[in-house]
Amino acid sequence: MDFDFEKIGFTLLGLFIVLNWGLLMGAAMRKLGARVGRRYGIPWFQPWINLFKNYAIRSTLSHGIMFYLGPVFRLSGGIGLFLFMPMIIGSQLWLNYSFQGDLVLIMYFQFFGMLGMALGAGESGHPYSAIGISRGLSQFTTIELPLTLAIISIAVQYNTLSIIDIVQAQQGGFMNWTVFTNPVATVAAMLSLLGVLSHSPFNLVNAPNENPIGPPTEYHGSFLGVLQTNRAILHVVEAALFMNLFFGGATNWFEFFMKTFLIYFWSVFVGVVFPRYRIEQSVSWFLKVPLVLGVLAVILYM
Amino acid sequence: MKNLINKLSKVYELSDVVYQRPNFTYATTTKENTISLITQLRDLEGFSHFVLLSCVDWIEDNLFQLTYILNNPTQKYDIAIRCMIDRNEAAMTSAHYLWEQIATYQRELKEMYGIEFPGSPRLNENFILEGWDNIPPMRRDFDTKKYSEETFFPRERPSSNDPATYMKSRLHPDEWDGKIAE
Amino acid sequence: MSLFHIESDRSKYPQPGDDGKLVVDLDSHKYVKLWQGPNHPGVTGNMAIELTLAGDEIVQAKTHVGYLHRGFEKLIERRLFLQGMQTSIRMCVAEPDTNEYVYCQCVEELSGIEIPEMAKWIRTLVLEMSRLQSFLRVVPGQGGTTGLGIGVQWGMYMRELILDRFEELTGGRIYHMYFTPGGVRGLLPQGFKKRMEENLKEIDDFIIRIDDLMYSNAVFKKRTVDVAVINPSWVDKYGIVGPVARSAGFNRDVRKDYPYLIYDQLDFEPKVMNHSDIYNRSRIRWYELQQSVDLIRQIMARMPENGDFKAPTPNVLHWEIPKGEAYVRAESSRGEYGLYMVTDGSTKPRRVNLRGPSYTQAVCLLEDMLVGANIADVHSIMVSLQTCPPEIER
Amino acid sequence: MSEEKNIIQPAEQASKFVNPLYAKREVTGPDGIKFIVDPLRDYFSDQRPQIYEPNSIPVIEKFLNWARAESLWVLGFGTGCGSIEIAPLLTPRFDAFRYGVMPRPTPRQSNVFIISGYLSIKTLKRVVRSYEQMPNPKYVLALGSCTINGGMYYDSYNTINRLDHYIPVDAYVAGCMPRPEALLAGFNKLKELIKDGKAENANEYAKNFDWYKANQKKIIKDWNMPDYNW
Repeated sequence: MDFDFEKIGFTLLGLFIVLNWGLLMGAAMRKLGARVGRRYGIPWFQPWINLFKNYAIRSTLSHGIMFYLGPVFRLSGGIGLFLFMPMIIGSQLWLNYSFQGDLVLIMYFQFFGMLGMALGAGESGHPYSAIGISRGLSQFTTIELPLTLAIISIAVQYNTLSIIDIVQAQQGGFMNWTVFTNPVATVAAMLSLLGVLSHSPFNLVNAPNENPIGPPTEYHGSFLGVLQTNRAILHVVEAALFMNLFFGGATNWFEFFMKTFLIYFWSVFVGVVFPRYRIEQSVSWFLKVPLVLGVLAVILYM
Repeated sequence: MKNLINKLSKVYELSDVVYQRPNFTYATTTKENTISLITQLRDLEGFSHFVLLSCVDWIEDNLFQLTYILNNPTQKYDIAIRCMIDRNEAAMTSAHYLWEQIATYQRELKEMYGIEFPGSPRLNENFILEGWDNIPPMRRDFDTKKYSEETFFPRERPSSNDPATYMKSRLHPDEWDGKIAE
Repeated sequence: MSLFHIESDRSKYPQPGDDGKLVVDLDSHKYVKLWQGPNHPGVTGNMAIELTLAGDEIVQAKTHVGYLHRGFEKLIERRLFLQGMQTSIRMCVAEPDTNEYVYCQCVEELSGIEIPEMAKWIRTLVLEMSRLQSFLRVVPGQGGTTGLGIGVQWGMYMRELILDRFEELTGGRIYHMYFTPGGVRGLLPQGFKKRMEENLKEIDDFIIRIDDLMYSNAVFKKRTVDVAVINPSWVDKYGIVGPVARSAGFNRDVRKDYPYLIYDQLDFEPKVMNHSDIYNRSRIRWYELQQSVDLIRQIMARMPENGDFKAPTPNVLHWEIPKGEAYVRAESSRGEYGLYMVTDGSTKPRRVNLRGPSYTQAVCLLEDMLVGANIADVHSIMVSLQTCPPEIER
Repeated sequence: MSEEKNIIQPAEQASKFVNPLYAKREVTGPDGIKFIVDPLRDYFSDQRPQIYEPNSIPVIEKFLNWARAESLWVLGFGTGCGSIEIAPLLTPRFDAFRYGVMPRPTPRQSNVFIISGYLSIKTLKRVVRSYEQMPNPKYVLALGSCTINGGMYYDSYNTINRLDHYIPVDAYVAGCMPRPEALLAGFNKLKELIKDGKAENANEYAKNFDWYKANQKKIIKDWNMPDYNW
């Protein structure tokens, strides 16, 4: 296998763009939420300052080796998702390391960070971490079900497991997008996106009134900085996954920014006006509506 | 409501009856009669709402006054039963089985006045204070200012805050003894 | 849909022993001891609840208070009757005017002062405004406990409007000290009623919006309907008062039952509901929010324009009140709020004891209600009882 | 007055009322050695905090201080009645989010501790514990006159008078109750201090740890911490 240094450079550049876009999008969403509540909101550059501040915290305290590795696993989950996700279709440079069958790998990486976080948060020894992560894992398992079914439906529809092929099959006008050719699967997946991005009503994992901040209760300083970095990357990449699968992908960066913003906006739009479900309510909700839609989507394309 | 008081005073030794308002009466009874009196008021006379259990420290007479205020929500009438207990060996029959909140009141009185209520649940658990090793703070002989000055590093104050002597120094300088007392 | 209905397996939960009490063996590793508070966003004020959990369910709860104890009742024994004002109002920060009223009324009743008509109207106005600002905090706050932060933001904005009017009237935002033994400190400023009416219009709009946002919201209903139900038989057993008792079907309102100030001249009817779950307890406060707005309008329309606002009092530095005792109650937003004052003929009170609704509701009632509840609902239950720790420990 | 005749000396009587749970008792350890346990002694918070020197390169330290100043995460611990003004601070009228102020529920992630008003002894114990858990550049904003000299609770037996004897304070906001505007001004003052590199009170606390600990131990007698079952 020949080593393509140019590609590594572009992948790192893509990672940099995605990280900053994720931070900016996070600030924009918080501003939007604030405007609904009649507030002015944070400055748009606040996430960068928070990140610098967290890396600048002087004292650190460890609870064991897994406590260190938890954020690292979480970050590698996010970067792993990024590495195998084509960003811009039509240019060889921004396809990252996407290959035939990468859809399966991406489904795996979605869970990978969560599991690493579970190990780290479990070792931190704080009861609220343990409660938060057990809620998070049980909710994420049920989120994965409709999402996987929707993806299976798409895979059957396009007869491929490669994201690039799926995106290329949707080119040539917006009526070719999966959202119009396979609306049932899209609805099931968009509902589970609410849970993936964990805004209310499915943000019980870090519900401030119950388990103050959930899994990262004991994480501070640079650990928290790593988690924040990952959060910014992960949110963009998740939005990019949905963009690629359901909304025709992106052929240039402007289209990429617009589509990821709108997809992310969907979960904020729902989250602003809803309180959060209890864990068993959210689990049973995901097992009802999205799961039925997911099964329907698979049956329709069998 | 005078009928009720007259009826009760035949059975229980009621004294010092004060008709404070048309719908509010105070009466004193003996320590032994108190619990049976409030039980009767609750069960037979419709005083179903327990308002307050309070304690007053009459240090001059070496007595604690316990006040049970009961309320009759249907007839809109209140009655306050006072009873005097000895201050040195302060103890009173527990009434925690009558209303749930009495146990809380008794916990507080035990901590703040040192009154024993034998049989009351969780009586010796800390309620408000933590690690208190002095006499109970609400007793009149506990000097809170002295305790605070000895314990809490008071910041130096520029001058007196006592309005009485200050006004006297301004308005009646001839009567004023030249000192601003605290 | 029984397939999707998740029923928890309760067979491993602790069963009551022979004496009806739960036997919890912490060493069996089936239970988790969890402290909620004092440093926790999910408790009201500064208090702590010690929870014992089996899964997500609470099997034992203990309230711990005392974090806000200032020895207020001891301090007031060292203060003159006028100095006692500034001490007494700081007892409960959420609604200080009710404290002012009960303290002044106790002093007036014991010393036999009759306050003028104008002072009664103004006092009623201030008390209703204080109830209104308290409801503006707690009604959206119920949504906030389940994660609906937007309502809280709107509500706090509306509360600021009322605090502006307080500032105009009294000079203070939170602590007003506008009442004084014998009356009030002044008349309404010029144009006060007009500006108040403008604010009330905005609050009218807010009341409709919060109805849409919270009480029609499917998720909010799912979180609150039939959760933490209060049995009507508990009301007398635990001494429950105020909106919580009214939601359980007991028409008990101090303003109607024992009319004080000029409440007997005003036209209002307490709202009563028959099923006390979190939803109805919050809903009844929403009705009382409307009622407060209505009452403020009534008071402003009917109050006299001018008049004597303070009865003459003795020299406050040598004010000796003869021996006596008084218990005065008023209806705060949480329910019956009473002050018991004993005087001994000196210039200082002998004993002052406050009876706040939280004293019973946040200690013995909460401890019993939390058993069997989900940990996610602890904050909702506390807000629905409107627990306020400073009035428990004073 | 007749009271004075009956006053009993507190020292004679106090032992009668001390809670039996606080009495010293002899305990046999798992290895058979007997030792005396004093429930009022501090067995927990004896570990010394470390001193962390600022970055030696001034330009970098200045940049980091700017980042610290513009991102103040406040520990959401309402210790007294001042906490009623924290909610307006974070809502439309005052909106402290504009200045990078954000509430954080856990001490590990917060940098600013707002002591909102009077501190009772029981709360002070939790405050000290939370303060020691916060990571190193940490700042304390003391709210209200109660933290300066006890305020109107100057003679109370259960509230402290001067906060700076127990934990170091960066800025005071006077008033009872301080308005949210005053609190915002306090935040601005704190930002100035941080940007000038003068807010190194976490290191001061580590340097004078013995003095602070002695003061704390003088009033906090029961150091027992709530236990969890794992």
